[in-house]
Amino acid sequence: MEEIKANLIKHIKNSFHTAQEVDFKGNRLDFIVDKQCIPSILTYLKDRLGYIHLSHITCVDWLEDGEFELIYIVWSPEEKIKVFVRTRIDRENPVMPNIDMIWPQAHTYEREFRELFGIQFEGLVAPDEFILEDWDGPPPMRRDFDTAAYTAETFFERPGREDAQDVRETITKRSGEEIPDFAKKYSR
Amino acid sequence: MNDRNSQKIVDIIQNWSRKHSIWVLAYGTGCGAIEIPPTMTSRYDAERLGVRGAATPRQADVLLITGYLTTKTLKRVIRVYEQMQDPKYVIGFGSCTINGGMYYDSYNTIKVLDKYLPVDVYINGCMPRPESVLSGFGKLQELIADGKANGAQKYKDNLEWYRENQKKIIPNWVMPDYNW
Amino acid sequence: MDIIYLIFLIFLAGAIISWLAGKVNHVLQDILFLASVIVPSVLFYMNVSVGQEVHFQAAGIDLSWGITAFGWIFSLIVLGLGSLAAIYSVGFMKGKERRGYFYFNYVLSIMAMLGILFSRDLVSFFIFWEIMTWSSYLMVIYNGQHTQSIGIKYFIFSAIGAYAMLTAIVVAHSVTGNFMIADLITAYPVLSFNLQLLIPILLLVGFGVKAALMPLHVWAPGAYSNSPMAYTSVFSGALSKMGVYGLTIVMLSMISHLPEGFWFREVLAWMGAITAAVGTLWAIKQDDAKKLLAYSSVAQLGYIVTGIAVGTELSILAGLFLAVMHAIFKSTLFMAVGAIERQTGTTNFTEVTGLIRKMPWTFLASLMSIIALAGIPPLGGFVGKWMLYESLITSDHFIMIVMVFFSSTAAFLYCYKFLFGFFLGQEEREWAHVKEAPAIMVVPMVILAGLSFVLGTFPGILLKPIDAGMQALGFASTYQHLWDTSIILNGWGNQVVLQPILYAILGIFVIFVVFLTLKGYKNTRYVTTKDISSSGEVPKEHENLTFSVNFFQPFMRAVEPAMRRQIDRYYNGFANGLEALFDFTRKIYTGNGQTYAIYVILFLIIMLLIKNNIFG
Amino acid sequence: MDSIWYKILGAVVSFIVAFIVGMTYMGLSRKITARVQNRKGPPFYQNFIDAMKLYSKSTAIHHGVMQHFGPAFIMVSSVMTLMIVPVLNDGRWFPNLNFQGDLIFLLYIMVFGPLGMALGAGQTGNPNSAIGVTRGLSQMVGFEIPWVMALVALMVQFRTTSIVDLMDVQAQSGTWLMFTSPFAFIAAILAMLGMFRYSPFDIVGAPTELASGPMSENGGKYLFTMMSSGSVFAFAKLTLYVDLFMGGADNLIVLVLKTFAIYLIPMLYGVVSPRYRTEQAIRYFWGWPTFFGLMAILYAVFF
Repeated sequence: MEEIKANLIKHIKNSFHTAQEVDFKGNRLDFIVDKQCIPSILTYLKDRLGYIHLSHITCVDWLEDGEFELIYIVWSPEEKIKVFVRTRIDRENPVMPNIDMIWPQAHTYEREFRELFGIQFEGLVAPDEFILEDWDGPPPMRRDFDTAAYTAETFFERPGREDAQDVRETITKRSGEEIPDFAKKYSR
Repeated sequence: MNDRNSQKIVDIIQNWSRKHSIWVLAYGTGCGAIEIPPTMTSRYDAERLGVRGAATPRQADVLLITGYLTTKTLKRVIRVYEQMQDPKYVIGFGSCTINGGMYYDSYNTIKVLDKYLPVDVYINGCMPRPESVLSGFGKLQELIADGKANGAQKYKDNLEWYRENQKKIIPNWVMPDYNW
Repeated sequence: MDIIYLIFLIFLAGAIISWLAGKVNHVLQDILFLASVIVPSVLFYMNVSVGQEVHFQAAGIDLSWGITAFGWIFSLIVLGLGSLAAIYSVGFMKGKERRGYFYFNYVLSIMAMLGILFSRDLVSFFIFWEIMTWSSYLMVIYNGQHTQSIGIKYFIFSAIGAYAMLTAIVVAHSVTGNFMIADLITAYPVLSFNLQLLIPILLLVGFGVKAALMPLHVWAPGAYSNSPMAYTSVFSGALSKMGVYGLTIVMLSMISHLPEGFWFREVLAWMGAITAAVGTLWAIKQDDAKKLLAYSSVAQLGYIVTGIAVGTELSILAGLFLAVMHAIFKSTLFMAVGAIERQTGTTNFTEVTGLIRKMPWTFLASLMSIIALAGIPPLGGFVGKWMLYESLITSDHFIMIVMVFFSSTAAFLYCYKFLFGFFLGQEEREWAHVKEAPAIMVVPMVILAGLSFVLGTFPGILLKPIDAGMQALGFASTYQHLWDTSIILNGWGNQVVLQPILYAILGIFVIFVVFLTLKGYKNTRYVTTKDISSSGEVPKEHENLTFSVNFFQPFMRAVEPAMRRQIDRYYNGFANGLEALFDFTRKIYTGNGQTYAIYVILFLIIMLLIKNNIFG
Repeated sequence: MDSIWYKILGAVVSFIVAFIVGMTYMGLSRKITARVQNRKGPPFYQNFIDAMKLYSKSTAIHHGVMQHFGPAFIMVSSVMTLMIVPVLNDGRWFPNLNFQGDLIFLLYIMVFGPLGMALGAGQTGNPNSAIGVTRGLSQMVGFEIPWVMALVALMVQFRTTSIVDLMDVQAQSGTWLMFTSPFAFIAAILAMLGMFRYSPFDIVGAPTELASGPMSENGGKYLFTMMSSGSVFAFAKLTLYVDLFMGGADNLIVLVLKTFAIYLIPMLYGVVSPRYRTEQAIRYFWGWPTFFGLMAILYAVFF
């Protein structure tokens, strides 16, 4: 396992000088790269190193850093290693290279990110609407999207729910019971 | 026998037949749909009460909304409801339809069903067990027999109010005319 | 001058004048065309009586024209249908090219068909037969270049039939010494057995081609579907019946003299039954209405042939009744397809849908004809089908009746496909502009549809002339023995009384329609076909929800093994073989005179050798 | 007794009897199905309640004239079948149209209904309806073959095409036709499985797959008419079977018992069967049932 990982790191490093590896226990190995490298490194992984399976693409909103992090998870059935290719992009102007020519299934993920995070993919050919129908608010999966406020504004609320945001507190308030200490840390 | 009395008798007979013959269009939106098969099959056997599945809204009497409704689904549910023929009833099933349940702060799930559709009976629980589903049907039968299950009439009378609420959720309104 | 000459003269002159008149005025041309079909028809029915004959000589051959009672039945088809289809043609051809060509061939075909019925001698019979073939061939290639191969196919089969018939005529002349049909029939029973077999077979090949009998049917779908629809209604309705006409005469006046229980009838009846089944299966598969109706015509002619070949009184009655009924409903359907083609520009089920509200009269006519075609009471097709089944049962053809019944049940599938494909289903925006066809096209259709309704309850109207015709061919009268004005009976004395049945059907129908209409009458309103229960989804205007591709896929899967063999392929294989043979022949005929000289010398030497061997 | 009013009275009484018996049978079939599945099941009169409810339900929409006429067409078919089939032996019931039609007429009037249903379903424009119709018609071609073979065998054996004559034959000989021509009986019963459209031949109106197929746009009065027509038709068909194979019946009680015995066959077969695809159903009918039909014809010809 370690041999394979070291070999992999060597290969990647040779081709992509800017890539930084982060090793994890087990069969996971991360590379942090620039966003321009993404298509080439994924193609390299797929065509040369046998990482033929795109397991997943995920997006993390680093609101405090003003960045999105996109993580591409690929898998090699021979080497049994999961490679996480990570990149960070600007949150204000999120534009990413499109990779659906490498793995067609990436198309679905990209449409989803475009709709839920507002990330634009260069050259992605797809209809505007994907999951949300008639959506005119900000992308809802961004952390600065205030779900509670949006919900309160858009949907009706049944009376009696306002004080029930924290069930334990409500119960204590109503029946006069104390919350046990061990349970307090789970409370909001 | 004057006209009003005969009308009353006809009403009683009709309500009795409606009570004992409930054809359900189960709109399996959420996890609640999994409670329908046990309710219908051998263990609980809803058919002995006259409750039976219907295939299309044209034949159905009851629209059973089993769980949360996203804004996208709401549009379809409204259309299905409007395609049903009078008399028709709505059963809200599970706490999601009552107050949003665990999806109370989701950005695309409605929380109070009776603002959009006239609900005759709510069945509480997350999820309600088949027993409570049956008791919900029992309650609906009582209401029908008493002539109090008049959700459809309410909807017809307050159509503008319902429409306003619905259009707030569905900005792009392309539904055909209301038909029953 | 005899009125018979006058009729044919009007036809001929009308054909030429209505062709030429197109250069002067189109309206004049239409009127002349109509006159040249309708005036002789009127003259015929007013002045020509059954049995009237004229004799004359041409090129030293005695010729004789006159109508028999049997031919008179078919004159109903030819002239009645011909006139109605002519009225329809005027509407159909409006604004189309080459109207003169169409009119000329149309009138010529009608004349030729009437001539066939009039011919009492084989020479004029053959001449009129050829005129009919030629004029219909010219109609098949009306649509231009791409129909050439279809036209050639039709022509080759017609030519095969014509040569067979010509051979038969020559043989007959060598036997009787003249060309009279009556003489041939009287001479037939005393002929040698080989000749007794040869003459009918040769004639049947000729008639079988026109009647689209099973191995000879391959020309029919292409030819029917490529002629202009106004003509196809005559082509399938009347022209194919000429084959039936000849067939019936051959069957009744020649084959019936063969020894009892001879295989000839059985084979022909089975060929008819197989034609019906195969034609039906192929019709179900078609996506084009013209093709569907063409195969359906093949199938229906199969029933007719079966009925005539079985040869009992009831079966011949059934065959002839079905022949007239087929002329009525099939021509109505072809006219309806023509109307749809004219209004929408296509006849493909996968393209056109939901015309019922746009073309209600066409739909009504189609519905009536389809019900008649399917043989459902109370319309006319039922009477024919009933008599056919009863005749098959009473004459002990048990397996054949199952076969015939199978094809008649399977016919429901294509019947429904026709109605659903064009008229029912989703109303697409693409066809929103379609209007009903002009009255001049609709009226003939509705008249014909009404006719099939009347004949369904009072078949006696039609059975009377058929009975007279059968008496002319040597049968006893079947009146009150097999039929009455509105009663049909079988040989065992079982009956269907049509009049109370019609009243019962109409009564029940009206009661329930009234019930359905009155219940909640005020609150009921019409909604478009987009407003359907489609799982809550709202179909968009441009979304096509029609189900018309692979319409009967499950059925086709079930009958797939039977469909795998296509007789066309055998013919193609045969044609390829012929081509190879001709290639070889061309190598022999080099075109060089010296080689020919060698061939001639070789031939002479061989002949001499053979002669010496035989006589030496 | 020959007056028009007497005829109308006969038609109405027959219709009411057929309606009641047919509806009860359908209710009983639901009850029995439920008992087989270890359920309590609805009461046997459940179908009457359903029919009453459907009748009282409003029908505010229609898709055009053919949808409106469709149920009436089906009614024509089932009521005409009822009119032609003699209900009791020896003219103890209204003759209706017994002597005016025969078996072949019956065969054709019986397919009138499916065609009417098909036209009605076609106009609604619902693709599910059209798919259901194509399946139904295809299946019909399947089961008509053994059915026709069985009837042809009977007609050939006794040299008559009239139902009344066939009943007389049984009355005279004292034996039921199901014993004198057993193969025809088997073929006819196997064809009946398809005719009643219970499982395994119920793909036509599969509720979840096709949204009840041809009926999918019909509710209220249309569904009520179809339902009553179905029960009348069921009664007429069962009576026909009893007339042809079980010697008819002398009074209504015997008739009800005999018809119910016949009715149990497709119903119980349906309860324990899964569902065939259309082409499987067609091949099924063209397999053993057709073989038995062929045997029946051979039997009728040679014995």
